[in-house]
Amino acid sequence: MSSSASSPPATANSAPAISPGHYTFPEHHYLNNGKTVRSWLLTLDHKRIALLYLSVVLVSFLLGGIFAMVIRIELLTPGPTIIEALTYNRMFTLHGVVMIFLFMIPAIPAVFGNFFLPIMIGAKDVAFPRWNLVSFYLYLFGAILAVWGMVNGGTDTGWTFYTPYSTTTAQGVLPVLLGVFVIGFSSILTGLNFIVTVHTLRAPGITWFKLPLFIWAIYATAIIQVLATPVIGLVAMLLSAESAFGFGFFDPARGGDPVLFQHLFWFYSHPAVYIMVLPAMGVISETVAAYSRKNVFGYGMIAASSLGIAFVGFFAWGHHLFTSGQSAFDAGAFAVISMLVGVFTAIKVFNWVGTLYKGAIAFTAPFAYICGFLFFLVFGGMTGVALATVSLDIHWQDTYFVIAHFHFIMVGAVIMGFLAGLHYWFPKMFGRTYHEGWSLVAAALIVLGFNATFIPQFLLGNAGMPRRYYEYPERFQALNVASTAGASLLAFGFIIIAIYLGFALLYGPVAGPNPWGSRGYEWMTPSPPPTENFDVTPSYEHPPHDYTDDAVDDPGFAPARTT
Amino acid sequence: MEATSARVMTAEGYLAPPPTPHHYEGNPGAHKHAVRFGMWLFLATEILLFAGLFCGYFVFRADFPEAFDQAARHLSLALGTTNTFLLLTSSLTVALAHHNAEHGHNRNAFWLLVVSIAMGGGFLCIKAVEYTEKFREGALPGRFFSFSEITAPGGPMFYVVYFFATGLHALHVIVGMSLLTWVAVRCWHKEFSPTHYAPVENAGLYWHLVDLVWIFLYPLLYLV
Amino acid sequence: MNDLLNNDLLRLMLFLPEQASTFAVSVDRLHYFVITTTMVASLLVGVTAIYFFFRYRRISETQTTPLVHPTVGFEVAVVSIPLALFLTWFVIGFGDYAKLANPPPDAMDVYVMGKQWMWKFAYPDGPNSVGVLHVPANRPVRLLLTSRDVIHSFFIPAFRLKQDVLPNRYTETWFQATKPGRYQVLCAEYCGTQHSKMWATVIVLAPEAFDAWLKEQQRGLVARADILADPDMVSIQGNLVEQGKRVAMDQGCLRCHSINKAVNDTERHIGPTWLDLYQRPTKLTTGATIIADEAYLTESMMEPNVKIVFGYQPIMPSYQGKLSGPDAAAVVEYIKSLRSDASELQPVKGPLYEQLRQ
Amino acid sequence: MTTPPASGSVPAPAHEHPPVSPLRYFVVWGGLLALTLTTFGVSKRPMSGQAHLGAAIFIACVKVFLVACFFMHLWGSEGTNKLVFGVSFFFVATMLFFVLADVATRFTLSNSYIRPLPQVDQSILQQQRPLAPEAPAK
Repeated sequence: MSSSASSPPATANSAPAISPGHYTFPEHHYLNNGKTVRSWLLTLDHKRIALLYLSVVLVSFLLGGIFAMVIRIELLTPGPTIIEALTYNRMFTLHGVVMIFLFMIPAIPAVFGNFFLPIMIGAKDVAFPRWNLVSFYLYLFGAILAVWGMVNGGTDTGWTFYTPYSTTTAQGVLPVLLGVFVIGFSSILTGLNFIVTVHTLRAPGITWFKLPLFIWAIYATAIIQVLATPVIGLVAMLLSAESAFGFGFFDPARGGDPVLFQHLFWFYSHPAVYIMVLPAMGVISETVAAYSRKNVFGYGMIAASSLGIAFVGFFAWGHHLFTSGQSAFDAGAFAVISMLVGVFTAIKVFNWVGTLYKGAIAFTAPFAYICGFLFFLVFGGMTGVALATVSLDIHWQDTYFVIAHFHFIMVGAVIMGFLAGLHYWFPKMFGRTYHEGWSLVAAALIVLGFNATFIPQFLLGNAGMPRRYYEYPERFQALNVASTAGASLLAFGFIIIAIYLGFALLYGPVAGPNPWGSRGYEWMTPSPPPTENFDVTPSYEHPPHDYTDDAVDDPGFAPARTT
Repeated sequence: MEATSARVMTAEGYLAPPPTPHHYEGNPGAHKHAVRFGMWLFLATEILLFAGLFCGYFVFRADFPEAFDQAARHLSLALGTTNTFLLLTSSLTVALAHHNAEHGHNRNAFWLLVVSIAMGGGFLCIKAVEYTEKFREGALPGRFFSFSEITAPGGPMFYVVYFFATGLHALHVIVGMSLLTWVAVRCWHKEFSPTHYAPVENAGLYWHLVDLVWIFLYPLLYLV
Repeated sequence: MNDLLNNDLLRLMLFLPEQASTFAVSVDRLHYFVITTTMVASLLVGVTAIYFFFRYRRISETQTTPLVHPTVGFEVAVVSIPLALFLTWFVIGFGDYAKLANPPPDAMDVYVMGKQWMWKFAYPDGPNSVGVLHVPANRPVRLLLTSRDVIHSFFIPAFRLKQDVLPNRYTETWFQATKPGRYQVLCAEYCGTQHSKMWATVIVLAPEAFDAWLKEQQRGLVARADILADPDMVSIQGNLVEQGKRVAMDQGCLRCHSINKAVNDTERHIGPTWLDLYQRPTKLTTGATIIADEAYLTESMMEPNVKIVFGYQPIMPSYQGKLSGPDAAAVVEYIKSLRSDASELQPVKGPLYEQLRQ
Repeated sequence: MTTPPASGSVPAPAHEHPPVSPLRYFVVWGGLLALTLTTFGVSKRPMSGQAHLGAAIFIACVKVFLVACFFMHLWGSEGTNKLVFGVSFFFVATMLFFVLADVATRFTLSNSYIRPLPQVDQSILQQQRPLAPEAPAK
């Protein structure tokens, strides 16, 4: 009865067969509850705000991807290829800022967090719906201001804005900093909203230990968003004051201390990388349990390690400053604490693999992304811990090894998590399902392309190619060409996803309330859900993802689709 | 908050409290807790915002001890201490206003809030006096520094920290005062009652936080 | 196990450059240990996942699965094994780093100055050079690094060495080269448009060859202004001209006397320019013309109002008592070295920002 | 690792403060003024710079505790508010600790930028390494 996993046609035991026309589209739901543009732009419904975020986030991802492709094409030859030095420096700044501030940080928390947090805890909306809309418009305004600032001002400092270069360079840095400041506010408001919602709006019956793991991850992310973002707000203000009025906070000629800038900058930016990866871990906890029809192995440990990463993540920022003139004592202290964060990630990975044990695993596209996620998180995570080992970091700092490490986490873990979440929740958000075969092809392309792009960059880092290099010595060319080839494969994979998901949005077969037969709390409402999320508030006897005998026929869940 | 006029005046001389928002009905206590908890989270962000400035203060104090001593002596102690007194007293009056609003005495709360706003204004005036005095002396940060009396290296660094910290704090005082005015107007319309006093409480919390920051700024800049 | 760690197979597989310093050898040894454990761990996770996937694949859509909770033993193992592994990495790594952070006392000092898009090197009592650093093999060399404008990073892949270079501040690192040869230096911290062209070369010579090279370099130094001398270079106390320059800056002579060609004749400084002043016939206010020799220069420093150059005001303060004998001599030496034809110095432009002490 | 916040399920509705007499606010206000005068007095007494700094910070912390607990009603409010207030101060303390530890334990010469660039303080170099004899006395 074995069937090869990768063959797309649906057979008995591979992907659950989603037969078209089995369900009818619900007549009133949040999508058609008000058709005017005004009802969309001034909506207070957390689900619509999530879709607004999704559209702007995807546009930012497209922009960031284009900048990445330009960089990769430029690095095909050691000398100048298509653009000259200044444009290249602007490209990697644009790629950095757009990808990090406009896509990675808001992507999973603001889109899936906004959409599913209230549904998963049985609430009608987030705690402060108006602040939720304010948060979106702050994000939109900040994004436009930042991109316009970089394109018009020609910022070429990289997304880290290290002083004294960023304050003494001729290129304009002021609008980008104001843009980042405004986006910081949007991030704070989202985080604040989520924490208060989880504390005060849980439906009766959902205690702290019956919260789905995605909520734990979003809660931990919200804590970081609220407590870390103000520091980047202050740094943006200080940098603006310094570049506009020559205040001399970070300018060594006037007595300032550039290493102080790096301390304050990384005090935000290191927790920020946990803002990016924790929600992806939340998505993976949900999808692993759903696609292997099994309760999550070690629920308490995964929830606690989410909070652990959020808490310890605040003390590990110094491993970005090992070679920047930081004292040896601080280097040692930060290295030890960075090891702790590595342990929390290891706990999560082992518990996810434990979830597969004795499960009923269906191989679908989201599951392919989970496999990719698991491998890349282990490999990316451990190279991260290797980077935190002080003596190795001396060689690797500011080389392509660091770039490969954080792309393994950001593309390998976070974007795979985002895609897994997008495919897993696509039926719930839009009421339709996508084409199974094409999604597997795209998943294969993305996993393959990703490996071909970033494994060579690890080797480039070892060979000693520094980052942000427009021209490089001859000996690095072969690896760079391999990496560019991989990048185009990756880009092609994303294009295929855009095509078949776009197609499924309008013409996809109608998905019932529970196409995957999952026991996550968000599958208790019809899809797409009504504006009030629940026609009748469900009772929550069973913990989330409980697939034991009595739990399977829980009335709250619609039966799984069968052929 | 629906327009106050839409709500009917109750017997006890204040307006009926607004209905609990739709996604909180059946649990007004949770909504009250949510609003207060949300405000405390926002206060946490303000605390961390000023943390970076205190970090800068201590780093530059470690690098330029003599310059900081000389510059601290040039600040006028009298103005600083009166400012501290003003903010502490305004914290008291805001706390009393919140107490009165909680018991529905809207007019008492209104006058107490007016006194607090006046003290905030006084604080800003004193700050303005100090700033003009420094502009005249040339004790300014960065490249505008031309203050002869500070000879130790790093003189301008003290004024970088001084102007940025007190400037950002003054901005927060202005925001705090406008919040208090907005709440005072609603007090005038007798809006608050024992079951609905959250706006006064939140404006009070914000004002107390601004006072907290000054409690740290005053000794570090003026005394030490 | 030891020969596996030291042979070249792993090094070539990982594209690591050759190990040309003592630090490089120990770093690579830890590197192989870390990379092998990472590979093993990710393989283990991958294989178990794939095995579980085939072993527990889904039979029917409504299949139920047992409720499985981890045993305490599993939880303890999952925390302790990674923690033990990472802490061993930390102990080995920080041990090597501690050795890197404390240079041996007998190390030879070299000053490294990073400047927008070039590296300059200076030996405390020897030549300075741009882009090429000569170091002896098998002897510790300590680098004292600083920067003229923005943050750069001094990175030698072959030595596995990197240290950021901060303006107006010194950072310190050291290495002991093992194999003579030429090794590339790259800038690793973004510093502007030519950041990717800011390269230099480290030439490691055998110890005797290096000593001979250094002796030859120092022989010709005092005789001529070293063509690559950079006046704002780090202090070279062996060079009298340099000391004169420093004294002149400190005493504020340069505020009134200019040392480079007046941009146009109309723009006159408060005092006469020092460029080409030595041995130049100068007309005095009394109408007499004298040759500006050492005697005149020293005398006009001590009693400035005795002989005033025609067309200038008698406002120069006397330096009697303020300037010691050797300092005055050093200033004269410095004035003598200011010949527009002789020195190919780049025009002395101050750092991009004003100095700290206004 | 932090355990989940203490508040547990949603608190009872219409959470009312215990009846607080205005007198308490005046007492706290008096305390604050007294502490301001003490910190003013302490700063006048001749002590080492560090002691002055320590005393000022300690007194400021006491004042912050008073304002937070009584004026901001942190004393009787839910556990989550106390947790938020405590955690934010803890993070401020860690940031200060690590940054100041870095500045304090840096490479000795690295804080030399308070001296202008050209003059490297030879005495520091000499401590660590005897210079070649012919270098002229500075």
